[in-house]
Amino acid sequence: MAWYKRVEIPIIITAICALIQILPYYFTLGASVEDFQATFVNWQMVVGTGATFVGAIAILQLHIPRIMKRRPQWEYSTALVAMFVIMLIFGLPIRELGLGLDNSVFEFLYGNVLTPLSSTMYSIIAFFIASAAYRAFRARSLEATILLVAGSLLLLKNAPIGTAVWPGFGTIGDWLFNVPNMSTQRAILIGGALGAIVLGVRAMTGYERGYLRGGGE
Amino acid sequence: MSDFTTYFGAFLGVLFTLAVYSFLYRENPWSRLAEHMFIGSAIGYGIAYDLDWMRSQWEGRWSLTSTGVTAFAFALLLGLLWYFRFSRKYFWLYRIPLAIITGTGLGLAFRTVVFAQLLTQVKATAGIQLVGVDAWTAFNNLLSAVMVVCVLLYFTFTVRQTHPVWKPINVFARYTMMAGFGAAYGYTILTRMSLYIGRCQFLLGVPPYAPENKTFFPWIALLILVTLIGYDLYVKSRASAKT
Amino acid sequence: MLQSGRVSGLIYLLIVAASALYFIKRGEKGNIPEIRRVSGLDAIEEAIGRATEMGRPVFCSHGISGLSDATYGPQTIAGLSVLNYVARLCARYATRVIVPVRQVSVYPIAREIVETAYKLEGKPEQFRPEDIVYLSGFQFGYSLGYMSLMERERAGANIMVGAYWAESLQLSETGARVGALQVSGTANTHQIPFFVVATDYTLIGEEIYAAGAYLSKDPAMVGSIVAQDIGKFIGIALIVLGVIVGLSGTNYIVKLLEM
Amino acid sequence: MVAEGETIWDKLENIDRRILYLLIWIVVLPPLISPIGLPISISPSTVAYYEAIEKLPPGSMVVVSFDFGLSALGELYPIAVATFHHLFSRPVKFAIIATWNEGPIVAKMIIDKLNPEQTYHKVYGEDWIFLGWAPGGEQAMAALGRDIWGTITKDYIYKKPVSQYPIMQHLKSAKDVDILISLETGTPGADEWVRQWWEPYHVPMLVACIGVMAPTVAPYVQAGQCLGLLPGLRAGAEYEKLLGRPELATAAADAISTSHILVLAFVIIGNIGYFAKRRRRME
Repeated sequence: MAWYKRVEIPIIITAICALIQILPYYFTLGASVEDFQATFVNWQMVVGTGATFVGAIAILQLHIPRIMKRRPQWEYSTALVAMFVIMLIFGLPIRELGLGLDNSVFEFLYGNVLTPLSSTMYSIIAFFIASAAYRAFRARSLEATILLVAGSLLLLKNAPIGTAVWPGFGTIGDWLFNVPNMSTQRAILIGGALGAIVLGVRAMTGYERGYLRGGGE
Repeated sequence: MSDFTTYFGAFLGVLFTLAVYSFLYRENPWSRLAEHMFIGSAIGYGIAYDLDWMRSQWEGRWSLTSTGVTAFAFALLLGLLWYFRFSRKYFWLYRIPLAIITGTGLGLAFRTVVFAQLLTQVKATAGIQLVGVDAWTAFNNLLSAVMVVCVLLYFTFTVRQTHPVWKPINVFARYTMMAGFGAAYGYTILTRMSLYIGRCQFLLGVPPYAPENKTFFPWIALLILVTLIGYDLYVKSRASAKT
Repeated sequence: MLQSGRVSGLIYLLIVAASALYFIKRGEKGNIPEIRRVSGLDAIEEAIGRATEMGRPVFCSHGISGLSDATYGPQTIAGLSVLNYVARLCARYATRVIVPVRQVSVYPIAREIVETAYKLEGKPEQFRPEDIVYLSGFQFGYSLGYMSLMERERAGANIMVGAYWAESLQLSETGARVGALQVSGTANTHQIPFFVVATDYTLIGEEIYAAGAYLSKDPAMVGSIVAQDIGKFIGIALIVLGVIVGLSGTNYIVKLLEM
Repeated sequence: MVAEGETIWDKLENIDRRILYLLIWIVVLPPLISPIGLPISISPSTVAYYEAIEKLPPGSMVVVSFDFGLSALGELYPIAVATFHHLFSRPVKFAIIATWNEGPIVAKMIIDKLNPEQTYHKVYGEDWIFLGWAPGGEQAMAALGRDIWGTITKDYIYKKPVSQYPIMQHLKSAKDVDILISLETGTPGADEWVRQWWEPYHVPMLVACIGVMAPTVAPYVQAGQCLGLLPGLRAGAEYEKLLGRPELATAAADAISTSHILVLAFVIIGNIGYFAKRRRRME
């Protein structure tokens, strides 16, 4: 394999970029280094934003052939592509032509199509949770029972009717939140921080290549 | 805004909200249409925002100095390398911008995570007040320190836990976590119900949502229900015609 | 030279980083440190055993995330290590294993894992490629497909280890309804409660990484677990010392950490 | 499913899911149409959040970050409206930013609704400014912490260079910020702010989040990194009550009650069915 294709090169770049951020944080290296570090963060945001069409291309690769070959459900794909193109064109940042984020068509579409769709899409889980509460939330062991009881007490804390009937639900709920929950989350946070440190070390030394995987040769 | 756009907007909003909910009856053409419209508009929206930010970066920062122009051009060039992701032959080029982004992200998280999420947390537990506070507070402080330590011990994997002292520690840790996860459970239900309630407020036109929504709600609900049941009958009749 | 107030953090960081590198290097030389077998693995074995007795297939999934994300990628990798273990056991007992997949990028890996497992058990002819099922890239499309598959095939066991979101509930609800013995595991904290109450055994948070490392014996994975343990023990020691010293009124440990 | 010997317990365990779904509609819609108005008690964490804003000295600089998208509108919109009402009624200055690209939509909805020029006599560019969105999540937070002018070069509303606005003369980096308010649903959110603003600059935080995230913020509150936490819609209703301005969250309060009681009932009925069957099987 040609040297420039080797996976070591991106690993070295990863390590250098990481060190640019890490070293000035621990050592006083002077204002010019800190300025460079800050500018670098901004600069790489431009590099990152360059990827803006990647997601769109991946989706279009799936849907355009579906429309061209009239495969099942091609009608829906047409709606998807049409919506995408309209949104994109009216949202292009060319204010000289009246386009952009404050264009009225763009505003109308995000206000009346994207907003209701996006906020409804995730609210549907309320139904799944309720039906699972009925069908699957069983006190099948002592541990599950503790969880269910604690969870039910929290439900009564969060429901105004619970605290209106007995203010104690509020106190118990706060205790559960501030003592067992806080302790559990803190231990998980500490574990997560250690995990992040070790992952960082692995990536900088090339032991972690998961993020570079996929496709290609 | 003219009357027409207000009405048409309300109509679309209610239609798409109910189209998503029709999934609860079963997967159907309405919900499929809603899903596709969502994806299409979300991607278009995201790109528009990215490009807008790029333009203002260029105008407000990089175009002002000659070094800036070079740096920006170089960043754009690197940004183009992302698209080699779709090439089998030049795939390796895509790893360069990826490495820059990942490296910077890792570095930024790495430098502070040890303080924000490790030392500050250890410090807050190690520095609990046991003297000079009332008995209940002192008890809770001590209890939470014990809980943190036990849960941390539970998540260690290199010590062979043969000594009998491990058993109560692990049991206590698991019970602590279950009580703690009870909070997570309760709050998750709160969120899911809140999101749904928010949509109902939208459908009912509770201010500040458009009052027109309320007018459309029953009619569109009826329309979707009728078409769903109609579609079901149609599918059934076609299936029976085949056999 | 050193920024003030950041010395203690740097020392902590260096200890953890150095021990990670040391144990990974040591592992590469074949000296893999020993880690504890988490009890969830026994539950997996039991679930497969029961499915075999009942003559029903085993479902095994690895979450809905890909491999590259910093926080979810490792969960998928842990899930794939578990899949490897499950596939070996299923091949040994001649039980069907069905793997629902959501990510195109993970599909070939999952397939290769199962195929290799059958080969290693000396039964390559029993491998059924059609049982590694790519369902849908969309979250709910995936869970819908998974649910109907479980109902149609009457799943005897359902093992889910990886990064799951809202579908965790739908899947475990359906699994419970068809009477599958379910073992779950995720590090997505907000989904753990739903797994705990709806499935029979749950691997909590970091346990999935430990299970993955235990099963794969991969030096990088095992070394990481050891280094994180060292970091935890330092934290525990500081907490215990701090609480004891704190009784005196002035807390030197806290002051030390502010250096 | 109708088999011989089917008992009431079997029936209890096998209610069709669509009936359950219908029940959810039935218990949520009526209290929204005609609220009962059950009293809402106020919890200490809500008071802490309220007090933190209430006690800001005049002229303090606040940054409000929209770390959520449209998906969380139902829970965070009422909270965000109340927070902005509170900020506009106090003699403080603030800037709006977003780390989620749908954040500006929500921010704009709120600004349009509150109409700060007319209602609160606040001048854009002097008392407050809408900076808009920066890409890259945690990277954006780090960049903003160090250099706000260079990261968001133009404001969201008039697209003019931020350096031209009077308010921005006092807001160049995180060092100028007295308090950060994060309205968040996940990643990026509180974890990342703690890493990029609290740790290097010690900017105190207030977090208003969807309920799901609340448990994960608890350690930051206890450690003093976060001064106040509004966990979800119920806390939003409490906050509205403290502000004396009942709005969407208050209107939702009764529906929260009915839906929570329904879930509780589902858990109980399901478990009754389960245990009754298990007992019969044992006999």
